[in-house]
Amino acid sequence: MLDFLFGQLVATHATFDVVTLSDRTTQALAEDPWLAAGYALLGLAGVGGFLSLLGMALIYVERKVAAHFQCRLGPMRVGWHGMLQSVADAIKLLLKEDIIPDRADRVLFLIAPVFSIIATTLGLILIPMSPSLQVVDLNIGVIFISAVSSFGVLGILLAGWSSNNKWSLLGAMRAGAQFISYEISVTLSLLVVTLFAGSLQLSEIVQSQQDGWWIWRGHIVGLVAFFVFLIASTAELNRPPFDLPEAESELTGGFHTEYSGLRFSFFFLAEFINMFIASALAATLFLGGWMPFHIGGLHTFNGLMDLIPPGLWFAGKTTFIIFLIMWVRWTFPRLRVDQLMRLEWKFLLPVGFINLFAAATLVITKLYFFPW
Amino acid sequence: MTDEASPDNKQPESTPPPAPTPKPAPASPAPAPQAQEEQVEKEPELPKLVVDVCATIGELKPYASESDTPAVEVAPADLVKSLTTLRDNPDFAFSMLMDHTAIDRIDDGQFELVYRLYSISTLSMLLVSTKIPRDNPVIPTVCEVWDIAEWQEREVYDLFGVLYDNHPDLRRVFLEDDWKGFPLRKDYEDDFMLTLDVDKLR
Amino acid sequence: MAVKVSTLDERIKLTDSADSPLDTQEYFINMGPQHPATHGVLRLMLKLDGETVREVIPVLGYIHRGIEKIGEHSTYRQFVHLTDRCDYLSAMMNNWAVSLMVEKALKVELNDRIEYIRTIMAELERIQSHMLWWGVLGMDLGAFTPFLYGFRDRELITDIFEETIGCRLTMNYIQPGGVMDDIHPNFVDRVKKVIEYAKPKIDEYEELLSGNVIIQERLRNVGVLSADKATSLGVTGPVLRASGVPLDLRRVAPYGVYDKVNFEVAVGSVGDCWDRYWVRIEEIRQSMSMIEQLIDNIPAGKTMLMKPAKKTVLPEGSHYAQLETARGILGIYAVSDGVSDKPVRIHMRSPNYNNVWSADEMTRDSRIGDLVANVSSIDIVVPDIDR
Amino acid sequence: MDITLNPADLTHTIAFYTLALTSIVAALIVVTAKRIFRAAVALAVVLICGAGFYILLNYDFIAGVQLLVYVGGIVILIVFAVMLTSSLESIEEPPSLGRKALGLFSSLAFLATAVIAFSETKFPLSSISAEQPKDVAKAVGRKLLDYGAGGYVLPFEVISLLLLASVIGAIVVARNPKRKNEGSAT
Repeated sequence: MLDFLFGQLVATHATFDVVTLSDRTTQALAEDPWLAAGYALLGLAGVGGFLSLLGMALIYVERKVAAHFQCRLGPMRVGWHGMLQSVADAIKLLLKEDIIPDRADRVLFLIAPVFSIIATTLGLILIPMSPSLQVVDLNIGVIFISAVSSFGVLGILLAGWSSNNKWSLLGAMRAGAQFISYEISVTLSLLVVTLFAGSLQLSEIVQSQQDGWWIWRGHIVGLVAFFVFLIASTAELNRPPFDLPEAESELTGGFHTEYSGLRFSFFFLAEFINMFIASALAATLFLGGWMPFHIGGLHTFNGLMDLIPPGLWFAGKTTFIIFLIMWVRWTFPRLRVDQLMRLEWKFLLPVGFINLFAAATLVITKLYFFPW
Repeated sequence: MTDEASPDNKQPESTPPPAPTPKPAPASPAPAPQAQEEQVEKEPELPKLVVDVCATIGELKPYASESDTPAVEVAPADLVKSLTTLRDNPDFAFSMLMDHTAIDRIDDGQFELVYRLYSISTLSMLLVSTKIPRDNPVIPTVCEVWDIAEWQEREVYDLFGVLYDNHPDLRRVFLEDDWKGFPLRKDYEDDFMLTLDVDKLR
Repeated sequence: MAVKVSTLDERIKLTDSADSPLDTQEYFINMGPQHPATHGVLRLMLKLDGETVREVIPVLGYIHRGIEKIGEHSTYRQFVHLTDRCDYLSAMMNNWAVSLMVEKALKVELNDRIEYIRTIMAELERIQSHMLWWGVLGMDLGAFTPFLYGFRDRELITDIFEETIGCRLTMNYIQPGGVMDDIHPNFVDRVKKVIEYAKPKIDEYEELLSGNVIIQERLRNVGVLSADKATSLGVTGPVLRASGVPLDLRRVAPYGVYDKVNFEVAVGSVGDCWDRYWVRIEEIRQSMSMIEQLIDNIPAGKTMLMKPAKKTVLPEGSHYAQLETARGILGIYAVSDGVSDKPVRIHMRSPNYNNVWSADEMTRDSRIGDLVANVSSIDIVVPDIDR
Repeated sequence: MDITLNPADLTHTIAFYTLALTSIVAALIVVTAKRIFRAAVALAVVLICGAGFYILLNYDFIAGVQLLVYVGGIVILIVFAVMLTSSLESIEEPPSLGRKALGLFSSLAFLATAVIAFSETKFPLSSISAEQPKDVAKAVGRKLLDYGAGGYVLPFEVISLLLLASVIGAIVVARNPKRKNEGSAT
């Protein structure tokens, strides 16, 4: 933990020693298989615990943010300012009766939430939260994240189909169409950063921003890519104003209409962790991840910025984007289903392609905001 | 922003607020010019609208019973024709069917069907009444004349059992499809009904 | 006889294939009776082709209580209480309609104090009803925040009602011959304070929803109801006025003291959801200005002119009175035999029953999302539909 | 104990057999499942296991692409098509005897071919490459855009044409006037 917070202080900002948990496992593997198993278990337990804690924290934050947008207090009873409300809710969900509709496809109905939660977990392990806190650092991180996020939608499709309920099916169809459409825009804006950084590895993308975050080193292109990514990933998260798959005033809950108890909480948890992943990814790709605020060449200034631990940088940026997404949710109404498709295919997609082209030009001409 | 009735509005405004103008009918349901309405209330002679309507359309007769709205009667066979004329004739222009309902005149063995027409251009209201036998309650539908008639007639069918000829979708609207009987008939009885007669107890 | 009585099962027969350029099939889906978008226990059968709504079939009666039948067995004063339970958001206006009918039949002349109080109460109620509608519209379109804003401001008005009347929702305050009780001494001050507070809140409402691009997209040119169609469909109230027909009984057939106040009738032009939205927002403003004109000038006088214990027998014949509630024209039609203190037949021409059928006309060949917007913009209160 | 087990080899072996077993079971479900939707889900599992094999061989990039294209794209499209064409209750009819015989024959033929091919081929013994091929992505990209010898730009373009053709085909199949037999919409 100390390493996580102050590792940055020891290192100069040019040389970051990235040692991930999986690297440690590999090293340990050569020495002692039991140690390796220990590391692997540690990683699993850490991710599992982090997953549920993060989910509960995000749910609490969401409720508080919503409450304050709506001039009310939100949960106040359980614990100080309702801090333990999520725990109480989790216990309630665990104890609730798990209902399976009589005419549902039992097998698929039962495994659908598992698909969702696995996709989420796989996405989470790739996020570099600080130089020393990243479970796995794949060299194809960006591709891998967009690949596993498709498991999540497979879970939603399964849930909607196996519930044997027309509302659920409608919700699942909407989710599928929405995901496939918006995935293109997400990938296009991911490619922009990949072009800038010249790597698919998330830790290298972070390293590439030590002279300035891509959101302004890539000036217009970076900004456009950032906003396209934010809009499209909000749509992938099925959050308002793009929450059509579960639009409760239209579809009474959409794909998870028939779910209750633990299985419902899986979807719920997956949704919130996905929000974290999307925010963390946006922070990593465009706002430098754990990289402090640096301006290329100004060493004194950069040194001062390095005093703030990288974990805090990462947490701050991610929290900011999470707040943005919540802000949008509690302010905007929902789009209609054809407007949603129009937004993607007639607006975001052309913008994404043009932006990718512009990014390629930028990389060739090196017209970055900080050319030095 | 239209303000079409403002000339009417100016006149009462000029009266000083502390002295309340005596209003015999504070909300006259027939929003024809107020002076005419007061005559309707007080004098037994027929309202001008009824006279006009009866003169124009031969099938209509002045309403026999008491009514606070200008009212006419028509035979069931002439209903659709005369209502269509009332709607299309620019002098009357009854473009709205404000209400349609039935009254169970059990002593006469009849259902009285009441069509309350409203004209947006002349702001007048006309009650058209027709009577059909209780044992064979069939009447042509006026769905073609006003769209809302379809559902107002369904309500009357549901509660009174009046059958509408040529109705596109005649089915119960409040009660279930297999409900027995028609609740608003005076002789309706079912197992759940309280048959306690309060008047008798007195 | 060509009379054919059908059933719901016959009504929802399916055709083989849908009328669409793709090889698709239609299906029926049940929206309600328990559904977040139907505001109560309204059930809509939707004939869908994918996401496109081909037909909306409202199936009513889930809270049909036979109020008209009960009315035949109760006195007019008792019937007033039943009207509260119909359109509970315009409860006092419903009371007023019955009172108007009785007073007109008995030729009771009311003093100005009663008329002033009734008008102020009715307008306050109209404001709270529209505030609630505004919040619910936001929620139906997926924005949850307006719902709480609308409720927050509505509470203040119901607090005023509670102080004078003792009730917040079903008030039966307006009685034949006057009002139940005199207004509370704080009434005038509190109403002024609330109006003062709520005026900028309406601007806040507009900032939150009206200017939003998504709201504009969701409401503009959605659910268009032409003026002719609207009149033929017998819709009234804001729905009719949004279609460009300036029929407002407060203006064309003034009751209460509506002839003594200045107000404008908000009228739309296109007849889409946006016009219905705008008309209601404008009506809140107009109602506030009406209350401001009236609240300082409530004259002195008695508040009840008919002895409540006295038997009320209406003269023989049919009696009708109508007024403008928050949702449209409410008419009370009573037939008396001149002997009994109970009507032979009493009938409510309820605005919601006549308005709800326009949902089909509005929604044909648009999306499920549009249906939700349309139903919300009609502003239905289900107990008034079923009665 | 004198058995010296390379721990890296051990984990690889365990992982390999787990993956192999899972993919065999899932593949069996694909062909035997009575409900077509379950078959589609089992197919997704088979493809995921395929990605696992690539990871074992240290070809992370190929694994990612396998997940992205097959699981994220193809399986979702198949699932979509199934949702559009059949309902939950519909259960596949058992195939006729002729089809069964045909299936048996073709699978036996494939088995024979595979066995012959495996026994004829001499595989290099170093099954696990020691070094992490860092720039697989770069190499694959260059190969795909290379038009010289060993370049794949032509097949790449042909595949895109194929996809275009299938998109057009899907629209044609879905059009109203031609009510073809069910199941062709995929």
